[in-house]
Amino acid sequence: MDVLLDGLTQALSLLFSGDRETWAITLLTLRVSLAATAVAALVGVPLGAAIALGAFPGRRLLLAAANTGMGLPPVVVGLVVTVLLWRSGPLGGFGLLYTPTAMVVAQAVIATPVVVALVAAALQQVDPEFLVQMQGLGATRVRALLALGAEARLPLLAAAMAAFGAVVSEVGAAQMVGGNIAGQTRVLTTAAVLATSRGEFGLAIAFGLVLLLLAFAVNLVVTLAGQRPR
Amino acid sequence: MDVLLDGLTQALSLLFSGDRETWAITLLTLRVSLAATAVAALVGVPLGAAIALGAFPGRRLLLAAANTGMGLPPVVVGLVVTVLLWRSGPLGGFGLLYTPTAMVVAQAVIATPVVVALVAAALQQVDPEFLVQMQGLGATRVRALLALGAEARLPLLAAAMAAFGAVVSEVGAAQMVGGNIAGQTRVLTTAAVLATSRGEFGLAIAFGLVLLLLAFAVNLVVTLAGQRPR
Amino acid sequence: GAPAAGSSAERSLILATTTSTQDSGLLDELLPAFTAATGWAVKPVAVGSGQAIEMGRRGEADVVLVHSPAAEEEYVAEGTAGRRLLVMHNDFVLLGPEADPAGVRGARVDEAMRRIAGTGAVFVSRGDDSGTHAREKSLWEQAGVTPGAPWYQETGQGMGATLRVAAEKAGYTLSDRATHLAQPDGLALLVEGDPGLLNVYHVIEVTTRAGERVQPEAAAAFADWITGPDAQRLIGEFGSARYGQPLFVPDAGKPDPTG
Amino acid sequence: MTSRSVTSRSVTSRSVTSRIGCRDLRVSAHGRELLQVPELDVAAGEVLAVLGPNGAGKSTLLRALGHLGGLHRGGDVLLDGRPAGSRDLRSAVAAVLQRPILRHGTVAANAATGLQLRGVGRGEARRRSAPWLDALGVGHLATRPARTLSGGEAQRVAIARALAVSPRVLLLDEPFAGLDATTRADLLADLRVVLDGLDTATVLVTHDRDEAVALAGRTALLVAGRIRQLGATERVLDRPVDVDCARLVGFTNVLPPAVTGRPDVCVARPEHCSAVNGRPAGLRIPGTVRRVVPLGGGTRVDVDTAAGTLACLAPGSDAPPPGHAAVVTVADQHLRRVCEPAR
Amino acid sequence: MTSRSVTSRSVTSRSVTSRIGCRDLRVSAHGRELLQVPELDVAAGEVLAVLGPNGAGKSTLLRALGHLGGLHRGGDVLLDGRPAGSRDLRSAVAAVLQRPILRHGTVAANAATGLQLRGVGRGEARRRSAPWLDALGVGHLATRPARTLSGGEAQRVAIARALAVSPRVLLLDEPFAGLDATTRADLLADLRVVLDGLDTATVLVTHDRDEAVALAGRTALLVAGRIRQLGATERVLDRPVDVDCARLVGFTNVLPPAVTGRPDVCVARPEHCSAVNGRPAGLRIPGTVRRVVPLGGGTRVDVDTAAGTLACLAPGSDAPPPGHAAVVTVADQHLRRVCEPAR
Ligand SMILES: Nc1ncnc2c1ncn2[C@@H]1O[C@H](COP(=O)(O)OP(=O)(O)OP(=O)(O)O)[C@@H](O)[C@H]1O
Ligand SMILES: Nc1ncnc2c1ncn2[C@@H]1O[C@H](COP(=O)(O)OP(=O)(O)OP(=O)(O)O)[C@@H](O)[C@H]1O
Ligand SMILES: [Mg+2]
Ligand SMILES: [Mg+2]
Repeated sequence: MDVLLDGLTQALSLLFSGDRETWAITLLTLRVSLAATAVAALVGVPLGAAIALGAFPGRRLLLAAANTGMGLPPVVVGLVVTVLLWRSGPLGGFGLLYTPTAMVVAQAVIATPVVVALVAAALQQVDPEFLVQMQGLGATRVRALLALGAEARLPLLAAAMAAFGAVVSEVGAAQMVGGNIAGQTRVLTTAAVLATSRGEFGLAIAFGLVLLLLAFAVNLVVTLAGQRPR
Repeated sequence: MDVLLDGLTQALSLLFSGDRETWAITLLTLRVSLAATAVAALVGVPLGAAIALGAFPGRRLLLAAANTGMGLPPVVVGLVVTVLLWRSGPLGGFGLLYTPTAMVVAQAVIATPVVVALVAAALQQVDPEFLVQMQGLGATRVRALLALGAEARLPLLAAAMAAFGAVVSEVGAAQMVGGNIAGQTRVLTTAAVLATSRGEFGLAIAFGLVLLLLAFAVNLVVTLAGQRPR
Repeated sequence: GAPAAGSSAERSLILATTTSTQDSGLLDELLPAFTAATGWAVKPVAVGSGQAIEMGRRGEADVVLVHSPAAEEEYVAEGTAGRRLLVMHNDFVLLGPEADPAGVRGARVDEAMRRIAGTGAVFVSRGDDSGTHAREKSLWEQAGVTPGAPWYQETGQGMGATLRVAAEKAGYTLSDRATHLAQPDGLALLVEGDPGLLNVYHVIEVTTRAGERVQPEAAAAFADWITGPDAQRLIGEFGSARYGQPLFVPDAGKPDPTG
Repeated sequence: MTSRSVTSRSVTSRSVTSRIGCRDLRVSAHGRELLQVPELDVAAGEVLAVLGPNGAGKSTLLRALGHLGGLHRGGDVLLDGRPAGSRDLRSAVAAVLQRPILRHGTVAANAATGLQLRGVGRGEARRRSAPWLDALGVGHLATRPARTLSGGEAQRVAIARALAVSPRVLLLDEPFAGLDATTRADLLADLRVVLDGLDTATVLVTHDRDEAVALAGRTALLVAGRIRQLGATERVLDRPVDVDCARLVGFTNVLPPAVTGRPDVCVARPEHCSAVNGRPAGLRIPGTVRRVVPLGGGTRVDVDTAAGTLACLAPGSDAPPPGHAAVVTVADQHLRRVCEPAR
Repeated sequence: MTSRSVTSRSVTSRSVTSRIGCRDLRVSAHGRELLQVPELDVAAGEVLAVLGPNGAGKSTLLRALGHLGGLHRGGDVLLDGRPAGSRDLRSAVAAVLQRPILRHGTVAANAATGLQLRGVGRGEARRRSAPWLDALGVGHLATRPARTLSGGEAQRVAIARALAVSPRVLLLDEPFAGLDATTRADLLADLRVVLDGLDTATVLVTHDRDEAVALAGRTALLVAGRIRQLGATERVLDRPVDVDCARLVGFTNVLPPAVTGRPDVCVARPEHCSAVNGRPAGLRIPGTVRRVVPLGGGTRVDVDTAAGTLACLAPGSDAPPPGHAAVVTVADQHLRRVCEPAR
């Protein structure tokens, strides 16, 4: 139990003593996770919307795939991305392995099915007449979709937060494609793992708490943004 | 690339040669993940439903907490559970550390916020008049809630699958509280990590594929159950 | 002299090494000095010995720093590797519960192994093909014991995690001294100093025979530097401040104890 | 104790006749009182129509009577004269909400919902609900997914679903809105017969006075959350007690004493007012024509007078042009005297 | 080429007058044809009423005309006489759907939606839409969350929202369903004035013949996806061309030649049929009284005859008892001759 208390103390001191390394790691975590979430959203939102609103063959298969994809083991995603980015791999020429970019790629792969499945679920729940009514008030396709998005704002935000939560907290892929290189690809989860394997449990828990704080802050910003008066 | 092919071949041979160890690991994975999901559902569904349908103070705070909780880093959950289950810890007397039970506990902690947040989102999207109409047809509270659940079947299943996907694919907590002990607490993700650290990349990918197959099978069963004619 | 800062950003090599060098903190000490001295930035990838050697074999790393002599020799024998140079050593220790139910305290290591097997006391193995695991397997072999369930348990994890499992299960385990010193694990040091417990680290150059994107000049730079006087001095000093004793003994240029 | 015994006495005295009712029913939302009904009773076999302007609280009243939804409710709902809990009401009541809320699934499954929720097995429930689908002319849609129905078809399914449970209390919220005229006429007749047979107490919310006349022996006028008038339908529709009630039942021209020179406020229907030919007897109110609206079967002339703008509705199309002087005339027999609206 | 030039010729010849219309419009769902309209035109300033039984395809027609929703559509929608794409229609059309679909947010935000979707800024959109809320009597609800409105209040907001964009084409799907009678009467008059001023082409789907008479110069009768009759409203309502149309406009008693001895099928309204006193002239059809339904303002007597069950509606309450012989009489002036229903 004292380990937990210790962790709390260390978390506070890490944050408020302005430990530069901790801040750098936190910032990198935020950057990588937000970028991965953004990429996942860019790919996943249209796909999820198409699944929810479209009527093309293979719709249900895609949805089942997305649902399964939520169980994509990060370790395996990390490994596959690593193999692809290997010097001997097809994308080796870019020299991306062990860079934040590679982490973004791997985490985006992890987050995309989450986004697809949850966006589809969110949009399917809005009254199907909603889009029709928006069209009937002069909405072009894009504006109607935007209005639909605004209407399903809360579950869409939940989807975004689920995706962000999935990537910010995962460690398997981050470790494998990032390599946990200090100052370059070390993020809060890999730092926590390292601290654990060094036996510095208090520090590991401190990193975990910082991570939770970060997640909460992002959630807060997103939630407040979603509840702006309209 | 040949590693990926190699993985595919090994996955097939693992499965069809009836490798006993692989089957044991797969079964344990399924048991632990299903149990964790079930526990999470037991706790999370009522909580999510209360958040969606209730009108008590602190509702929004709970929802924000659940959303944040989706970003609970498994590593940290694993560490905290470990600390609690240590012999010197408050729950050390049960001797649960490095047992499947401990893994179920840790993974249930990880999955519960996912269930809460997604169940709340799913139920909030059903027409609020739905419950009223069910009551107006003679539904008691329980029957009305069951009808609501049937109505929101698809997003609820998506929530269940997201939770299952989260636990079946995570490795941080499984490794830490389970200890990845061969024959006792080794599951597919930790086996994949071990194979990777041994440099047996093909085997690691093979375990990953088996895991995906497992997730897909569970999804299929759940999806089919959700679409039974009524 | 050191190259311009601009180009140093471009020049980076991948070092595949074992978790013990990272977990002990040695890399944090060495790498900045190496970069300052040669202009090469380093991406250290700390993984299991098996994975590290596999990365060298596939040309995914430029240089490998590991402690698994048998596997290393096999790798070098394949002919794709370059020089294999002795860097340093520390030693393995046999740890166990303070109560020592198998009564191994102070015994020779092969006798200790036999007693553990004989009493059926729990022994926790890393089981991950790491250098430590490889050494443990050869110790069982020397002791003439074939370990098995239920007393023999494999964690498939790194040293730190394995130490914790052993502590929780009140079992015996084999560990490198550095990790044992670094982690307050509550296990007692029971057997040490046996010649069979030497833990030797080699640096191995990867060549373009393993993959066309390998940077042999980087491999040479690292191998030369780490066996050079500056690095050897850093290695010799590392750990004294914190643990009151050095964690590694610099060995460059000495005769290789593993043959 | 005293107030208690009074209540129970009054309850007993009604228990012979009242199937569903309430005492001191209040509903509020966000601190605003939406409804306050001191007393209401509907007997078995009786149909009570509830008329009221939009937002008056009609739907709220129905919900409160059935303990439906999460309203902040005060007071008692009485079933068979005794204060009833939600559980009692669930088994007695069937409701058709203002908007048909159907489940995912087929029409047949939807029609069977009410019975299934009451514990009837699936097959049995479908068997028993099928005739009701036929009665409402949607039997041929039984296998269709309910979500693809047209508005009127969905409304019919919702009605069939409620009737299928043969409820002791039927709460209908504008059930005929959206039905085509022919169906509606037939249904009015059929429902009358069905309800007489079922011995059901029915509360019917409607905006259509003809429906009230056709189905309901008594009518309540609900304005701003309160029942302003309650009595035999024909009397309520012809003798409004205050200005709000008058407006509600079609006496939209309000003539204050200052204008008429009579002691009370008078009201009149537009179809009984004329701006064209001064009738021999009755009231004459001078004014200026504000606008003339040709309305197919007739012409509506709005005249600005000392009593405000008065509407006159007459068959034919002759009307003085806007801006011209005109005299609004009403025969005495068409005038009704009312109180000022209660505030 | 030939058929093309014919089409374009017929298009040009209409382009002067037609604001919205269609050629060869077809809609199908799941392989079933829901609608087939070879030709329809509504001029600027004109109101066309569409009457039809539930499920006839009225809402489908409105959607098809506005290119709304994901229907399988064939044929052309014409705007100003030229085939129009969805983009053209979006800027011209405003629609009030059968069910009010409001967004999350306040009433004011909802009313401004149409303008905002057309690119008007938020403040400006609210300013311009506010008067319409007042016009529909829901101005006082502007700051209320739209989801807490009563059914009629929501309907009014939906109407205000559509009118606020001053559309060139207005598609109204039973807009007055759910409004209280007084509001409805006032709105009919107001809308007439507004539409005249806006120079809008309006298609009004309704079940209420009075609404059609009040607002629409022409009326179309839609049965089973096809326009069976289209013409001046008064004529369409009084001179149905076939049995389905007759039923739709209230001539629900169908008398085949075999019964009447006349060459054509005749139809009559129940209110013109009597089972009580044989009128001097006209048709006399003998039968047996099936049931007597007292309907407030009158009595409905259903009589089983050789022509099936005929309904007679008369004021008062005297009627022969069920089971007795009766003669249904209709005056000649109330009989209409029609064709057999087209199949
Ligand atoms: N949750 C709520 N919060 C605030 N006001 C509410 C809420 N629910 C309903 N109201 C208001 O209560 C009043 C009564 O609503 P109700 O639905 O009972 O009206 P109604 O008489 O059925 O009207 P309509 O004829 O339009 O259906 C309305 O003004 C409505 O806006
Ligand atoms: N997706 C669909 N699949 C199959 N049938 C459909 C679908 N959508 C509508 N229909 C059917 O098409 C017919 C026409 O529907 P529509 O909504 O246009 O009727 P309507 O004339 O507006 O009826 P109402 O008066 O009840 O509103 C109905 O029978 C309806 O059930
Ligand atoms: Mg209502
Ligand atoms: Mg319709």
